[in-house]
Amino acid sequence: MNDKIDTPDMMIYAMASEIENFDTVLHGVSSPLPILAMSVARKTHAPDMAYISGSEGVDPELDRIYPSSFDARLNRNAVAYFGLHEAFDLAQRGELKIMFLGAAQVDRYGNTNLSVIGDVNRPKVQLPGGAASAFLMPITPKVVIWVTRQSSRVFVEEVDFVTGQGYNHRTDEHKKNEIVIISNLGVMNFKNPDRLMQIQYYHPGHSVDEIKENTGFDILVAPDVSESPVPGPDIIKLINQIDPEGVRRSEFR
Amino acid sequence: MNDKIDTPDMMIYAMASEIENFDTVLHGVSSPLPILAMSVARKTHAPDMAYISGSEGVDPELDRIYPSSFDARLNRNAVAYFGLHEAFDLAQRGELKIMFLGAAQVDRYGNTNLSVIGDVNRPKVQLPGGAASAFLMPITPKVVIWVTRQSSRVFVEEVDFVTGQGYNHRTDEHKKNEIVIISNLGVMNFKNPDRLMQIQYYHPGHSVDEIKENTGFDILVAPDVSESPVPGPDIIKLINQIDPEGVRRSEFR
Amino acid sequence: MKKVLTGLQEAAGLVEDGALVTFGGATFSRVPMEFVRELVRQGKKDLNLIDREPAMDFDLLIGAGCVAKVRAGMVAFEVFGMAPNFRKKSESGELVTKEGACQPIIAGFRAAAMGLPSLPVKGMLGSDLLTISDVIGSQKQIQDPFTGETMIAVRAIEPDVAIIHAQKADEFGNVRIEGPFYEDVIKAKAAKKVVVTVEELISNTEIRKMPEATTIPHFIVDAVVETPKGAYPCSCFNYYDVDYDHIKQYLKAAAKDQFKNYLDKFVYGRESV
Amino acid sequence: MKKVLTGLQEAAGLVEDGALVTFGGATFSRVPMEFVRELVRQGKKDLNLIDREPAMDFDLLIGAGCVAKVRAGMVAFEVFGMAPNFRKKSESGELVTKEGACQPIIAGFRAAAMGLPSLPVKGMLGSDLLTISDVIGSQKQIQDPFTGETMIAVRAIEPDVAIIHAQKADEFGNVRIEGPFYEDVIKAKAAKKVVVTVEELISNTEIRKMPEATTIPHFIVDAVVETPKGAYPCSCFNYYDVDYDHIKQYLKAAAKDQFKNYLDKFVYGRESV
Repeated sequence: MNDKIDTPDMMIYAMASEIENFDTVLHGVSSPLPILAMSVARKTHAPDMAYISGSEGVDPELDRIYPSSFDARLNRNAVAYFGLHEAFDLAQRGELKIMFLGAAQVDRYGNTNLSVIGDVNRPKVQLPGGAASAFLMPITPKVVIWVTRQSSRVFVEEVDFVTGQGYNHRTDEHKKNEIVIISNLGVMNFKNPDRLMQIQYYHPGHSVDEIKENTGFDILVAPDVSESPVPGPDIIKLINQIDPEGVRRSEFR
Repeated sequence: MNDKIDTPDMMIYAMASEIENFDTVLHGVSSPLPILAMSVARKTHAPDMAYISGSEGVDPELDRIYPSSFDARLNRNAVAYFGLHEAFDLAQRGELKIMFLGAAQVDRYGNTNLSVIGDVNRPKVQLPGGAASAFLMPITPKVVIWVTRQSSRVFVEEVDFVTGQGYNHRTDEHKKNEIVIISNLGVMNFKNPDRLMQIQYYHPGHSVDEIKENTGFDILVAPDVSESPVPGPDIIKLINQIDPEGVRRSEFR
Repeated sequence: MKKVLTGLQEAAGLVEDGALVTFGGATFSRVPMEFVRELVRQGKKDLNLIDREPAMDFDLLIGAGCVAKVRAGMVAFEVFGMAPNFRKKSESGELVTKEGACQPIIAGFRAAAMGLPSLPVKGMLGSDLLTISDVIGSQKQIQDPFTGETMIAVRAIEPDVAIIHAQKADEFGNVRIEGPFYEDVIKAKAAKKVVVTVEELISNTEIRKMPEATTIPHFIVDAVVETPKGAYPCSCFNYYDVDYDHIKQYLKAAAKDQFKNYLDKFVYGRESV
Repeated sequence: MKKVLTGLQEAAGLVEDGALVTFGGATFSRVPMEFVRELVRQGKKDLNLIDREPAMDFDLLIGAGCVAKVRAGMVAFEVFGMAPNFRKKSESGELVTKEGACQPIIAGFRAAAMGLPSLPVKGMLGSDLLTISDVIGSQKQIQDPFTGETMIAVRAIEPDVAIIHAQKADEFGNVRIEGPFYEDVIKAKAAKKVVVTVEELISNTEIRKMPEATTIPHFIVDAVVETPKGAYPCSCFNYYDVDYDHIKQYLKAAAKDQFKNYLDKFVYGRESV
């Protein structure tokens, strides 16, 4: 194992690894980790990806990130502007390959909740809302969900409210699309016939058992489960360059 | 009566008179007369109209016209571009007040034909097509149809093909919208309870009888029928300035 | 073209109590904050706010007691966390919150902009958000008439007033937005009335030099108000960046039950805004 | 971004016999005429052409025997009158002509651009054009699910190839259209493949200086071809105006049964084009 890698950086690297070259990728609001992941992918293994910013810039020469993921400075030297409604049209055409989304709760089927804890008409906890989740989750070829604090209160038996649709709430057509969950402990996917959540990677310093303990349901384990690949120093350096002030850590406080 | 006014200029003046101040007006393809009418209206009684060119310029400082009504030079010093699909959206919202359309045949109900003479599947005469007629005729508050050669072959008992919808092919909601027909002989409208074509004006040098003779059905006569108002020399001068080469006469050859 | 230049007070007068209102921009970018503050000063009541991803504009109006209903894809302060007044009043029941998803909200604006009663969208199926939407009648499951595909028809959203903050406009309402547009053009086309606050008034002659830069043409704009720093503390591209410190100050005030002090200082008192 | 710069012959190779094809521009403005001539030179067959208001592009391909079907709102040479080959072959039955109306054609492109199977439009009711459209399955009467209003659903039009002539692009396919866009951006989004011929190649560095000027982003463009005077005898705004004399010459040749001579001279021989 390497020197200790910061959790945000581990997650960013895992998220970047989900992007393939030539993919068209969009990030949304409140998304320092996705922005950094897209930036890393573009500078390393996916130089030809199409990068669509939530702030509407296409393939900007991003030099740093800001607390707002819509900060217009993120569009520096972009090649074009492309509005969110246009990106959503692209998604409806099946041409938006990857989207990154958050979750306050997630269950074994990949359902996410970003709406409410408790009754929707009189919420115990009002969450910020699912933004594009309900629209993009089922129709996007690959959705990457990031969760900064895996626990059995977040990885629950059943979400209080289905904001984004897991496999049990999908039409057959959309069961083919991939969901990947990247947490502070590891990487989970649904690459099994029943489309149930399984552990694919545990981050260095963590383990299958630790992930199981921090999951509120009986999570599966992929036959080829292994330790997560670790970012090299060049990648850590790149992340630090783009985020010198550590905006990426704000979600971990 | 005045000095003899050229027929195109009479028609342009009559068309311009249909525009009120603050109206939002669009012209389409192959439309020298509408362009000149809109230009005259704007320089005289309707200075605040919104002028949307078929070439997409908004309120251009039009200095002259060209054989193509989409010539980009028509957009000189426009305040904005506004695409046809945007103008059509405006029409669907009921905010496009006036449109000018052509017709190869027209009948007593205001139906127009720009499609075919004879059978549609094996046309005796293939006409150019109705362009926006079928879409705009029923939903636009006022449609002005211009016809350069009134005759009983053009003003027919029944059109061979309904391209643009007259009052007998409209829903009640759209029966309220106005159709005005401006020909080389006079001005016809449908301002009577039955929504049937009636003569409102005859151009100087022409008469109610001449119009009747050149109409293939029993055309009504408005109770207040009169000679068409005649453009003053300033207006003729303006038309000549904008169309020094007489593009407006091409439809009359 | 007719002149539509007016003052902030007069323009805010176009917003009636109970009106369905949307604002331009997104989270902290090019939001018409000075107009929002004027709504607070005029003591508007029962506003029905709708937007894709609002932040401080909604929260400020909610905190000031101007809002009865909210429909949005997400209301949050980005990495700074939850929108404090939105959360508090949603949980207390003082505020009716109907969460939408971004696409149906955008599609609803687009339907209105296109003059259509509704517009179909994909996705959405299986989400509990559809159940909420059914309740408010904004979304229905339909089959496409050609393919039979199940789609969600989204009802048109026609705000009573859309307020956009832009960089430049002339006195007739020819508006230039610089940088990202968000849904501002769509909102302007969708709304019954459109108010545009601008950093800078420019002449019509200037506008005519670059028609391609005009984002919203005059005939859909009802009022233009010269409002320098009109987006502050949000950003206005090419003019100023987000004042993240001010936003933290806002959150701190709300967290410490000093929101009234914030209003006194920055809204009623107009200090440094 | 990947490089998509290629030659005219290779790009025209993307158009297969029988393909559904649309061209950018309108009547005599910014139409990709050099690409059209290349299609003739390559002897394409049975093309299925669709556009709102085409003129010489359609007529030339029809006259050269490349076209099986046409769907358009209007095919004409503006004040010069009818499109001669279109008229002749429609009347002789050699050409299947299905007249549409501008709005359903635009709406069909928009539906495809939006990834929707269909899109509703207003108007149309009572027109015999609906009968023709029913036959080809492109339009159906529906009731809006919320208001019950009768609407016409227009089936999406997804061209196999859309060819756009633009002023500028970089080698990756970031395209700048100057002046009116017509439906070019919509068509590019709607089509399966997009070819852009340009007056001038510019560098990616140049493109990045003015992102707001990029009309079509690289990821929806499949081929860029440097084609100076590529719209001639149609106009290309900021580069050259319509050559109305050439258009009259074309019409005269067609009228005098000398169309083959025209093709030999201006298409196969490439004289002065």
